[in-house]
Amino acid sequence: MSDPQAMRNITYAQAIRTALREEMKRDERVVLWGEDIGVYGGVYGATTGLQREFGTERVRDTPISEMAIVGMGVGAALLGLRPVVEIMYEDFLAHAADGVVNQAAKWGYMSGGQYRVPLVVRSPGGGGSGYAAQHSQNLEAWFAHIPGLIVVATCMPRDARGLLKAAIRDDNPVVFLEHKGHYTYKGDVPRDEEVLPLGKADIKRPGRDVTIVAWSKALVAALSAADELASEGIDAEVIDPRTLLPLDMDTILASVGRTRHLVVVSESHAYCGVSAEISAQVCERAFGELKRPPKRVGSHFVPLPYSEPMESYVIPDAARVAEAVRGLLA
Amino acid sequence: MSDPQAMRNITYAQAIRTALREEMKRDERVVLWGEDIGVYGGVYGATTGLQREFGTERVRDTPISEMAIVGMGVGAALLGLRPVVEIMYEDFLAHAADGVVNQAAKWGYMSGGQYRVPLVVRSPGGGGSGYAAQHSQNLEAWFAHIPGLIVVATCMPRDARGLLKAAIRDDNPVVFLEHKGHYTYKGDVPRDEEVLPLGKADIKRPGRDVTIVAWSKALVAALSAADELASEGIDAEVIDPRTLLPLDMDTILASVGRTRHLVVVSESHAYCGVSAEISAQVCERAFGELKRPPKRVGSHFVPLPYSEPMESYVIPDAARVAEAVRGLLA
Amino acid sequence: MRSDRVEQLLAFYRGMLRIRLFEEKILDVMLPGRMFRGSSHLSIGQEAVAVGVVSALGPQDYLITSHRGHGHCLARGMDMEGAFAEIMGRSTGVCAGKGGSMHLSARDLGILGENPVVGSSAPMAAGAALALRMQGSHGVVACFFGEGAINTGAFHEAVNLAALWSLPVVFVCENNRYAISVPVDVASARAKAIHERALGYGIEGHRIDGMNVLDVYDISMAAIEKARREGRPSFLVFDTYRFVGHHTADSEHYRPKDEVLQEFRAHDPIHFVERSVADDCIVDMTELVRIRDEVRAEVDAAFARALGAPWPSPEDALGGAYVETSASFTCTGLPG
Amino acid sequence: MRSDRVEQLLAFYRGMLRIRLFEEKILDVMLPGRMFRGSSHLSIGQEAVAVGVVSALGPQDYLITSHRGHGHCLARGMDMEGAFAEIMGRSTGVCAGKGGSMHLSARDLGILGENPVVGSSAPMAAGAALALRMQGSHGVVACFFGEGAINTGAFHEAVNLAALWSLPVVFVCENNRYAISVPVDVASARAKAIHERALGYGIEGHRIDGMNVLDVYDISMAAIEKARREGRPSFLVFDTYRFVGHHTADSEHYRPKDEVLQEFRAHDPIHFVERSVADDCIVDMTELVRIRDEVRAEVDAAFARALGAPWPSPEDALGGAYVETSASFTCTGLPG
Ligand SMILES: Cc1ncc(C[n+]2csc(CCOP(=O)(O)OP(=O)(O)O)c2C)c(N)n1
Ligand SMILES: Cc1ncc(C[n+]2csc(CCOP(=O)(O)OP(=O)(O)O)c2C)c(N)n1
Ligand SMILES: [Mg+2]
Ligand SMILES: [Mg+2]
Repeated sequence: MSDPQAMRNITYAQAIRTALREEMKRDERVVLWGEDIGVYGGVYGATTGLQREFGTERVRDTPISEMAIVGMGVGAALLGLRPVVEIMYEDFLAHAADGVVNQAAKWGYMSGGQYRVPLVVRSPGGGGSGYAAQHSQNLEAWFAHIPGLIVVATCMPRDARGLLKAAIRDDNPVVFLEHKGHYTYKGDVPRDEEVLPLGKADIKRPGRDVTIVAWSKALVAALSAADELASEGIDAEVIDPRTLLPLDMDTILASVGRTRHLVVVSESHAYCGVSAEISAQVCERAFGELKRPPKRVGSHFVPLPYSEPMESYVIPDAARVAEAVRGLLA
Repeated sequence: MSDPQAMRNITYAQAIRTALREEMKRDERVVLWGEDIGVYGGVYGATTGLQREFGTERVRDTPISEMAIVGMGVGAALLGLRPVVEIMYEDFLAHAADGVVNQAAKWGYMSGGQYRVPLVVRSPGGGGSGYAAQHSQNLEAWFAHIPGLIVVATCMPRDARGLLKAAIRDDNPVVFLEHKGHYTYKGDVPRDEEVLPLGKADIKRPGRDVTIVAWSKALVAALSAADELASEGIDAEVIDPRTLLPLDMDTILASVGRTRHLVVVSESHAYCGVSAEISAQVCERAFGELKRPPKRVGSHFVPLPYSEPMESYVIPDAARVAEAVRGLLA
Repeated sequence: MRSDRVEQLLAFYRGMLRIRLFEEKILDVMLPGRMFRGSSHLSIGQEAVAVGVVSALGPQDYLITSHRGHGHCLARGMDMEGAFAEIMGRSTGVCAGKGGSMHLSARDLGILGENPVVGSSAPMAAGAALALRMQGSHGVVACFFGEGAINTGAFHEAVNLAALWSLPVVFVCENNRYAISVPVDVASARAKAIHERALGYGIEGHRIDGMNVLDVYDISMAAIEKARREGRPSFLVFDTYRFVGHHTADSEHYRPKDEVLQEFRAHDPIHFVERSVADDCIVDMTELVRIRDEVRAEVDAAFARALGAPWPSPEDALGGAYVETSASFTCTGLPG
Repeated sequence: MRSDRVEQLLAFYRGMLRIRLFEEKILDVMLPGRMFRGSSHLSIGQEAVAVGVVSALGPQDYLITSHRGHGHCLARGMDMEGAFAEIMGRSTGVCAGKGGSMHLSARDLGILGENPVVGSSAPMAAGAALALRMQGSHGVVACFFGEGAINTGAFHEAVNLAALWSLPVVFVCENNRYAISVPVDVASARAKAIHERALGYGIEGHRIDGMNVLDVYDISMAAIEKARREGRPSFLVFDTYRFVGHHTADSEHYRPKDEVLQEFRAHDPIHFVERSVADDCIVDMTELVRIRDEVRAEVDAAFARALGAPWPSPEDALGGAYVETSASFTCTGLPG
């Protein structure tokens, strides 16, 4: 599996498509619906060709009806399908939140375990493309706050493919958050089937001096920052939790135990974000091990502005991450 | 103002009603709409009599249309009304989240400051009444994560009246979260007008040994716990942040600076909740002052079950708060 | 020999009485005795819709309902003891005490559950119907809701999709004239003809007397068969009335007591059967009395057993938020 | 002397050309020059609806529109330079660079703004209309959206409320046959008569040729006056077509190029005016040429000025999330 011969270098969009395709071939109960996912292949190309391959019954273009897209997904999941539905922008999960949070997350529990809801809700979030405030949010913290859900937020092709496959096979409802600025990002993905475990973090870069936890596109900023810092003699460990609910605190705590310094980086706002949870848990559970208080780096606390100079100022970049690390270690 | 002669002992519902009534008399742009708020007076009686007093134009029963209740509130606020809309259960903000988060929170910013959205969205959350998983959530963390909003969560009659008045006068959109288990709770409220500042915490009980931050109905548990602890010689300071966005960290940090111990208590889940933010910020900003890592107490991480033994087990009570404090100070 | 129709009417009568007496137990015994929590939404007065529609469903069919769903569940065969126990919060309840009055469900009976979030059952019904169709079943989904639900966005999105994709759903609207306190014409444009909202989607909309169980049954049969055979959804609006409060804590000051009394005298669906049986002298009245006695005994026995059932232990709350059997799910970091 | 109608037609012609040339600048110059970010949704082909409807609005009226709203804004008098500058992200933009192409707004012109969240403008329009009425204005709100929006729950909830509360709103649906790639009949039940969805709410629904600016204007006048005088909302569905992609990054492989060409040849709303003017010989064609030249000069000048405008500074991002003037708002704990 780790034989480099057996790798394909593909984009994040292709990785997602590969996962969908493989799972649809494997299990005919897997069906897709969402806006423009058919002929169009999804506005970011994540479903290109799937309608041609699997037909209009299994790959369905829907009306602009976010509530029904998710609500129908819940209903269909109760009766044996395994729907993977797409909400075109994460912001519009605000229209579909009832289905995700009140229905999918709770139906199994409320029924005393009679039902399960094997539903995956895919949705791209994130800024950096000039789509402004209503098409750029990162709302992972909303869903991570809700028991009954699994929340994945990942931006690397291999992780996306392996975790989406796991999400589809899982009997719990999964909110699978993608990043719209990453669909053309390339990475190596095994040719062979690979199903990655939900709830397991991945150490993207081992290091000794500081633990940087970062997910979704902020991971890329964290990795560049780590490179930059390396040239200054700072050896950063970069951890991608990948799943935000459940969260693999074991891996994070073990790392902090080694580096004794923590920086949490997210594109989402730090305030009341998943990064607050990580910072708090590390402090609460590894208080004595930290040499310095943790730092969080996130988008500034404003709606995302359109214009480039403002937008790139709001979203954290490698420089801001590196700066935070330097400040922490100084 | 602090003259006890000038106080009335009224319920939380009456306090809210008083604020609405006073502001409606003061400013004819203040209008109310929501489900069953007219003749019925709201399912928890918070608007009893207001339709009779102010008429059906200003106090409107709506259809079951949560999206439109909030969306119309935004539109009306843009053109000069100051709507106070009610969403009958906080859970159903999941249906209205687009209006709150994508529209109200962002319209002013996106328009470059041309518009403002003086809208108040009132909604009762919380469990403890046997309404089960879909009628009991505490979603303050969702809204506290969104720049552009002000988030109030308070359960004391005096605070509710003073802060609701401030919310109505404020030109920013305010999510005003009430607790359905508290409408009959009584407290002293000044006879005179009192507008309390948004963004200011209140020390409900001064103490030296530990800082307990708690809001909404969990505050009551925290206060009883403090009484219980007092008999054991533990002197707890109990702080009610009241506003969760913006959050008055100055008051919390000053308190922790004195007590050097922190317990954060909420009925909402601790995981990715506002309590994570408070714990994280205290650690990040007052690391050296803490003698022990903070503790958080929240509802167990499951949908809220119906049956009494299970429900009361899930929601934190005074005993669990006291236990956490004892554990911290042990 | 009695005709099938008479047998059917007697079966309907029994079905309606089972609901009526079940819910009267809630109102008359459990409410004063504080034997349940939160609030319970009774369908007293609306039993003909429950029995008429549900009787028209076949074994392969499903139903999903609202907060006011006891009747639909009982008509579909839900175990009465399990239902009582659930409402009492006992571990033997149909949802092990986790759901309560607003969340009854029974997978093995094709009861998807009660969904008290108004409107949200409609897309779920459509999705369930799609699942049935795609899996080769000829099942139909009946979706029950009140007239208040037709103003939710979720309802509209679901009806459009059901019509567009030819899904086997029957949307059953019980127009009991109030949504909590709000009369239908205060909430709905064109309140006198809400069934015509169907027209915009090109599906059939019908308005039917919901107090006449035979009419309810007949139109439901037709709609269910249409859904089953042609994949055409329908929108059935049954005129009905609830003789009790919105829930067990309702002061009911939004409607005159006279109105309730008058409706009860004139339109009680159970009296309707008794009257038509008596008028036509088709069965001996003692038979009705016998049925009533049997049902009462059934209800009393189920109630007594439920009342003796054990409570869940507090920690039972912690199980069931996640299905943990799935291979890939490692649960190490689940928050406490 | 020329009739008022001719003057009007020429004014419409100028109005449509202003939109067309403004957007062609985006397509032909700004797109290849990478002068804007994200994507820009052009209404090329739909100008007759913008000009026809907006011309029927009075000064006290308001409009709210969708992601495809440049035309409505320009027709209402938005400063062209400010619009260009906004799309370029300059500090002189109408929203100071914070909104971009999808969020143009102009309070002083009665432009509530573009709302690119499909469907969400409908309740806002209803609320704005209620505010106008309650404050004694006789203003009307025009709410523009595409045919894709009619399947959103928000639209349905808003139409019911506007009908129920007699709000002065005109719901203007531009049926350009596609929602991104999805044809109207793939998304909407009863796609051939979507205007009939109005019937369920007891309001008027009309289907009109949206390529004929005079027809658009006439029906809009009637609907706006009906809203103003009687508080009756209407639902106007204009048949139109977009001659360009959904946005500036659209591959358009979901529709045949032929279809676009044929629609363009047969139905371009700007050709329509030119043809009718020419056919009836009512004005000298050189006058049309002169108008075109004037508009081109206006667009070029506005564009050039916008292009020379300053960028916002990065920190400008931090202002404006909150109104900080309100007395009671103390901002000490705002998160960083
Ligand atoms: C989305 C949503 N909004 C509000 C409520 C609160 N609520 C519960 S029942 C009800 C009235 C429902 O009326 P109707 O649909 O006519 O059903 P009925 O109660 O008359 O059976 C309301 C508003 C809810 N449960 N869900
Ligand atoms: C609620 C919501 N869902 C999805 C989208 C993504 N989206 C943007 S435009 C569009 C199509 C809109 O089609 P239509 O309403 O016909 O307007 P048109 O683009 O044709 O003018 C979609 C799906 C959105 N902006 N908002
Ligand atoms: Mg009703
Ligand atoms: Mg369109």
